Amino acid sequence: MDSALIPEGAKRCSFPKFAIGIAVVGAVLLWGVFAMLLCWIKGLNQTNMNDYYGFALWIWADLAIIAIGGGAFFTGLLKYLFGIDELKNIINFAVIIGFICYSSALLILAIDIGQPLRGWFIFWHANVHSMLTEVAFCLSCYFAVLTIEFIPNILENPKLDKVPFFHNLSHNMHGVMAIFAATGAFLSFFHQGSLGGVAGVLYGRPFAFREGLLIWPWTFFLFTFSAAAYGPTFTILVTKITEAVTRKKLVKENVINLLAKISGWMITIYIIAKIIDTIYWAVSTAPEMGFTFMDFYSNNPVYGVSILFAEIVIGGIVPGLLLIFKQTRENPRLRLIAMILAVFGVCLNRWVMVLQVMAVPVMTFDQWAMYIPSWQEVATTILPVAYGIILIALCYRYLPVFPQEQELYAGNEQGAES
Amino acid sequence: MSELDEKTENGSVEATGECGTEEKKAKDNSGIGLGVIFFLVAFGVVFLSGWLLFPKLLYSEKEQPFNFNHDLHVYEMGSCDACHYVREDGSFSGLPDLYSCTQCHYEEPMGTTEDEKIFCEEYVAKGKEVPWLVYSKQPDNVFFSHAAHTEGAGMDCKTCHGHIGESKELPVYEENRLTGYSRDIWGDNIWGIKKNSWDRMKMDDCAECHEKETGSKGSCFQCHK
Amino acid sequence: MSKQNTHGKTYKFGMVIDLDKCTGCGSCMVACMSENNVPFKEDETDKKDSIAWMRVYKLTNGKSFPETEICYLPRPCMQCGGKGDHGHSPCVSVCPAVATDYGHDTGVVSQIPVRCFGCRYCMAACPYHARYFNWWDPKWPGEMEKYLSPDVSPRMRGVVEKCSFCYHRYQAARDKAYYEHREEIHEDEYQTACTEACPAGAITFGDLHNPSHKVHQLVKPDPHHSGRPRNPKAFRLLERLETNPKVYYISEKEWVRKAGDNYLEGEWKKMNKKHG
Amino acid sequence: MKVDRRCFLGLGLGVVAGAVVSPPGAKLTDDLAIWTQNWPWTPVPKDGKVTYEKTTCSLCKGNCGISVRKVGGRPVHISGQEGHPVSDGGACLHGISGLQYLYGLTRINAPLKRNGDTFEKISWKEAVSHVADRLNTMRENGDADKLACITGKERGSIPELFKRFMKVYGSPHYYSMSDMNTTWRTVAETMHGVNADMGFDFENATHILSFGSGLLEGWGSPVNNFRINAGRKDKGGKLVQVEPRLSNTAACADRWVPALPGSEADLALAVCSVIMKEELYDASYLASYNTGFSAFTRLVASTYTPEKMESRTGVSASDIKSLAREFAKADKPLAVAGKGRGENAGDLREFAAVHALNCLVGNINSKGGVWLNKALEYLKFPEEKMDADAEKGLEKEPEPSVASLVEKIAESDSSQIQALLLEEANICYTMHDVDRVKKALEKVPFKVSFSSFMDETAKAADIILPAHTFLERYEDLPSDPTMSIQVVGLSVPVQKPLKETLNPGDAVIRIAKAMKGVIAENFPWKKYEDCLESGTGKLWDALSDKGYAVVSDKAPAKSVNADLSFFSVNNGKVLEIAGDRAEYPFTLVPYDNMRITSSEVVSSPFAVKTVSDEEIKGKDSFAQMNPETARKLGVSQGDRVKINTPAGSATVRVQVFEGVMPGLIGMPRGLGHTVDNPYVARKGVNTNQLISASIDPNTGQDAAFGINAKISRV
Repeated sequence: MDSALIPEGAKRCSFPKFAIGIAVVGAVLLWGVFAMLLCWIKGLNQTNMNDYYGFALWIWADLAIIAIGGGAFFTGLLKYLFGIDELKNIINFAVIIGFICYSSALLILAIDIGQPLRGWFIFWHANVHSMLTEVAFCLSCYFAVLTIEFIPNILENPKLDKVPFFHNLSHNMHGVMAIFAATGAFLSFFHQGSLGGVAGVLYGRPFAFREGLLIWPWTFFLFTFSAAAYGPTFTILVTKITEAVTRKKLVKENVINLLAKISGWMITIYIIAKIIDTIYWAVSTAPEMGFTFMDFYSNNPVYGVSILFAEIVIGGIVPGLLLIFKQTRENPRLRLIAMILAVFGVCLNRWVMVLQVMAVPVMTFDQWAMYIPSWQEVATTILPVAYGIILIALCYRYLPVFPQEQELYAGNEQGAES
Repeated sequence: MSELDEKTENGSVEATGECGTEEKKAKDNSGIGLGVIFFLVAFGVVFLSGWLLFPKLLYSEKEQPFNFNHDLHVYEMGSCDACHYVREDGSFSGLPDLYSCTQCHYEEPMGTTEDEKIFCEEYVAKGKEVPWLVYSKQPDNVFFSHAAHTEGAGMDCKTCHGHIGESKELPVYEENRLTGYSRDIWGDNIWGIKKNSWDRMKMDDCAECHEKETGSKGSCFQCHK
Repeated sequence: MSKQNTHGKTYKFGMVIDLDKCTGCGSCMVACMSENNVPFKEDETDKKDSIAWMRVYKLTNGKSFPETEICYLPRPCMQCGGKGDHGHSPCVSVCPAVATDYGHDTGVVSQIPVRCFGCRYCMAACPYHARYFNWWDPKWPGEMEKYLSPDVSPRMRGVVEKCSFCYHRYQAARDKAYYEHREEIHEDEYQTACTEACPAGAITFGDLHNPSHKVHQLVKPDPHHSGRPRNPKAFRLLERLETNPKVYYISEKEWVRKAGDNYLEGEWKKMNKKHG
Repeated sequence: MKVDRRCFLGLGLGVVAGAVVSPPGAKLTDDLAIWTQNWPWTPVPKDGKVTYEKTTCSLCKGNCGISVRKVGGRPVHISGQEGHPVSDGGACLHGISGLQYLYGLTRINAPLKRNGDTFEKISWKEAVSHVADRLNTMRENGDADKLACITGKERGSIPELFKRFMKVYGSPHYYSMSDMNTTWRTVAETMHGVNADMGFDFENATHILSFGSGLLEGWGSPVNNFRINAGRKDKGGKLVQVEPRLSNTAACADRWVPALPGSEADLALAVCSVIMKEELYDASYLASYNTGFSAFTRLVASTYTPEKMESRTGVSASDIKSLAREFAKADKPLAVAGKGRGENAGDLREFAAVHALNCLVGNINSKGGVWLNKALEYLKFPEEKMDADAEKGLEKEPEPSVASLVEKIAESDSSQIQALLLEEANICYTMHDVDRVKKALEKVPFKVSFSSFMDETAKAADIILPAHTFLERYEDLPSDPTMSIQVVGLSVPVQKPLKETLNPGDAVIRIAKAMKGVIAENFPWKKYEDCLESGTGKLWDALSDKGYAVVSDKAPAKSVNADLSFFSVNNGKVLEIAGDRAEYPFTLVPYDNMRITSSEVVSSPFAVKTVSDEEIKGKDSFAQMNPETARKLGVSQGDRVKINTPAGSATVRVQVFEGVMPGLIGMPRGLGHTVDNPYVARKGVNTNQLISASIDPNTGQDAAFGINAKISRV
């Protein structure tokens, strides 16, 4: 019944089937929306945050999705600026994922602040010294860029494409996309970095504080680099999931492997930098403030050295190496594992840089503070996931997201999902 | 599928582009003109309504309980600070309360004006404070020290309050429907353009003067609580 | 942080708390709540969401019976001068909307609730937990709204608040000085509510720049080291983070002074030798 | 002409362009900013002229001078009053939160009459005549002596008026709540043969030996003691605290000596024995003024040697000796008893033993010592006119204490007491074994409460005649007897009554005037103020002008005899606390915390807010125990345990605290109120429901300091 909207030649499941799928996810979405409204109407007392945990699950979610959304800018950078043309076959999807991640990040921020109606003061009364201001500006600008990058893809919807105006518009935009990609890359560099800066500049919090270059603490560069390194792994992971769900090959292996290879090297380089940073912090920065390395990893039920091990080794070194070596990289199963570990690794890093910072006692007579999110926090954090799934489903169904789909599909006839 | 490929192959795209413009050219002659007209009309309507209609919508006119003749009172009492004075502890008395007024006005009017009659009957007799609408009322978080300006800097009331002291009639009180504050804070000019120092009472106006006189805007706590 | 009102007299207000005199009676906390319109809830036993601009911590020396010792440590906002004492306090530098700033004329760190939109970054930045968030809309049951003071603007839900060194009392003192055409305010004209309330007289407040003020005489701040105390019995909380607080503590008990900051194994002894 | 896309494009662009160059954008953004900053539900306190009014705080017996800041006539803040002889600028957290009492949630708005389980509002006229009629009938039936009256305070014109009323009515049953001063007065009688208040000149003492006195927990006149303690630190005076638990006083002391609870008397006597043996006593003083010295010497030498007392007190012989030497050799030594805040009567033997130390070092009536101040007698009322009924009723014997009165009521089947007047005495909360007290009260058919707040006792009353709060009323307030100087403070209204309340003084005058016979004649005053002014006589000028009057600030004449025969006569019968050790292996000792009131006054929301989360958590209160005790019981921090005592049982959480003696359980007093105020009540356990009265055989007073208890996990 919606066949007119489906790209020509693309096989899609029946509309009812699609609708049911959407409805199921939609239910979850609504649950999230309900929680969101609670937080807006009744206030943040709906959460389990407190004066020790001013930053909690939401800020982590923000940092995490922006990190894994980094695939968009990095892939764009590679394609348009370094002219790695194979990536055109995945760039659309990377952009969509980026769009989802960034729109979600903004939404979560809007829920997280105590006076949402004053949120725009961050622009109106901006304090240029604050990392958060930098984040807000770059975030919203980059979101605009992503939207622009997304539009042409939308316009390629057969129905819209019929309209010559849109047809031309999208085509012309394709032409100038390189400029946007460049801008996007530039903005991303700063907001990814400033997100790192958010924790790094807290010189009252020895666990988070890092020295650095000029006004930028090392975490600034680490965050940017990690986003570039880990972002694509998430893009690939989602692609793989989509392929699994639709039971179709959507992107050629060579493209995936290429991106995976680049990621692999990036991750490895990043993790080396991260290790150096950690060692320097542990032997110089923290002791100067009177803290031993173990002070941050003992006397509490959750945060032990295992966390650090998990982040650096399991979430960094392992996926890095798996993706560097051809044979492991090109083994689908191992590659998948690498992707999952990588995403886990970067998310854990963000968690530590937000939650553990809050947990560590600084005054000698203070205690470790532990925190468990309330269901409202969890629901509002799942909300973007549901929203993302729905948007991907819609895009996949109605937009020519994967240029190689037809070609790959030509061979094997199969029933397509959602 | 063919279509999909076309997209990315420049040649064919050019082609489509061409023919697209071809078709359009036909309509253009009429289209352009009409477009321009629509543009002008829309622009005109929005622009004018912004200037003329908007203020009417934004502000509601409120009546003062009764008219107050500043000119007369200044003449009788000698100066502003006869009624609006800085107390010995440095705080500002603000509007005189009923008690201060009754130092002169008893239940029997002194003069013959209708307004004084209202005052004596409705307020003095009933011992009710007059619910004046204050033109210079600022939000609660604003701390303003009259002592600092009149005593410390020796400024004249006029600098901020203008010529209210010479008025025989109270100006109409225009209340901002959104904020609930008087129009005098933003100033009569809807763009907020001011000719005199007393035309506006926004933070920027304070800052401007402080910048000029003290070399800095000052810290938040200087004017906020 | 920008250059600010430095015309006329500038001060550096600070507080000295004698922990040996403090009995932990809590008068300072209540005086502060009453002075600054701090609200209260039915259940205030979760100290992680209980607003107390002035909070009294209980320290123990960790020894077992009967060698146990306890000490109470009142903790207002430290009004940090930040690294190098230039006003880049941990919280001020991070606030994205300039809802908190450093008063270079007084050394007091402001907090303007109506400018704050509740991102809580400042709270994450403060190692002293001196900043509190209004998780609930404050409500004053019965007729209690009638005792609210006009000197301090009541806060709304969703904003951060903290100790202001009773800045409104400074304003009042200044107004009086203006009225009497004085340039300077006297030591006793500006005292915080907690200082005034302490029945043990454990809290002293004044201008750290002014050698004639008690606070200066008590701690002898070292101008070359951002006001580090030269009195060996005096210390500041977390001195080593270079937050440069304006609140000093005094105690004869070594274990108490040691509890003021973090030290690596054996570091304390070394440092103390230095202090002589 | 065809309207096509371009037209819409034009339209759109036109709108945008028009909007950009017209004011609303900028203006609305600014207004929006203001709008989002001023929510209508955020209160905006009214500004006005600032004024300060002096008065005296009567929330506790300390009676500090306070200053109330008002804005436009509206009280907004309370602080200490500079130069006041009692508190000199200081104030405690309860006084400072006074406005939360003025606007208290449980305030009673008007006179109330019980109607089944609820109260109905009545007019003052009705209320007064109702009470008067009832009392008239009783009196006509010859039951004058079946009226009892309990006042919270003991001194001042308001209690005096009640006392006077009872006398002319013809009932011996006038009582005020006893506290450590009741016991101190008995000590003064027994050991010095004088009727005096015992004041302690801590200010000038150089060595204070305190047997569990919570000098920093609210003992005596709290703020006065805080100030003195701070001064002591400056002057280098010593404080030695004997207490089984590391209280705030012990923490601030120079030496903390944990002694077994209840062994204070023995420890004091052991210290005496050392002083005797080593002849460290003030020979010159004892030579001229003493009785029973030699007998006392023999007794302590034989029975109370440090070695013998080691196990009894838990203090080593060497420590006892050093205690004695430090004390006796000090320039101005001073020993003091009265556990915690001293809100309960003490064990006479303990007090006497401790005071024996003062006698031995001869600091009686000397600088830095104990002052036997002549009981304040500044109030002068006209001689009572008595009639036959009154004389007859007064022939009956009163009970020695409220505790024994309650005991008597509880025991008797046919009610001995038919009507009870309760003036600001919340006995259904403050007395030991409250459940028993409540039951006893049920037996009294007619109860009148004069409380300002709907407290536990008012709830049980039949008529409530609500009183002004301390900020709304006149009252003369004599300083606490434990102070060396004697001051009378004046409480003046800083706020005109918010509710339909009366000064209790006025209430009793009105009732009296509505009574038959001589009673009315005995209350000639039109209103309480007149009575106060005439009654205080020559003090009035000072009171009305300064707000206080210093009655005496000099030590009385030194020449007073010290009689030590008390111990040798009957060896001071020993006080036992309830509970057989075999069944109840632990000792529960409630402790006082300055931040929580435990008198008839319920803590304010502010005060409760300051209480540590190791004392109240949610609705639970905590029981402090040593880690060793916890290990024995197999419990750890935060666990819930059940405490059983002969009096009752309660569930609390465990607070593991190194500073408490093994085997001892500490619980904070003042919690577990059941009044209708969610901010302060139904939090934790009222220790009085776990403690049963232990009547001191020497005085008939309830001197229970604790009780034996058993603990089981939940």
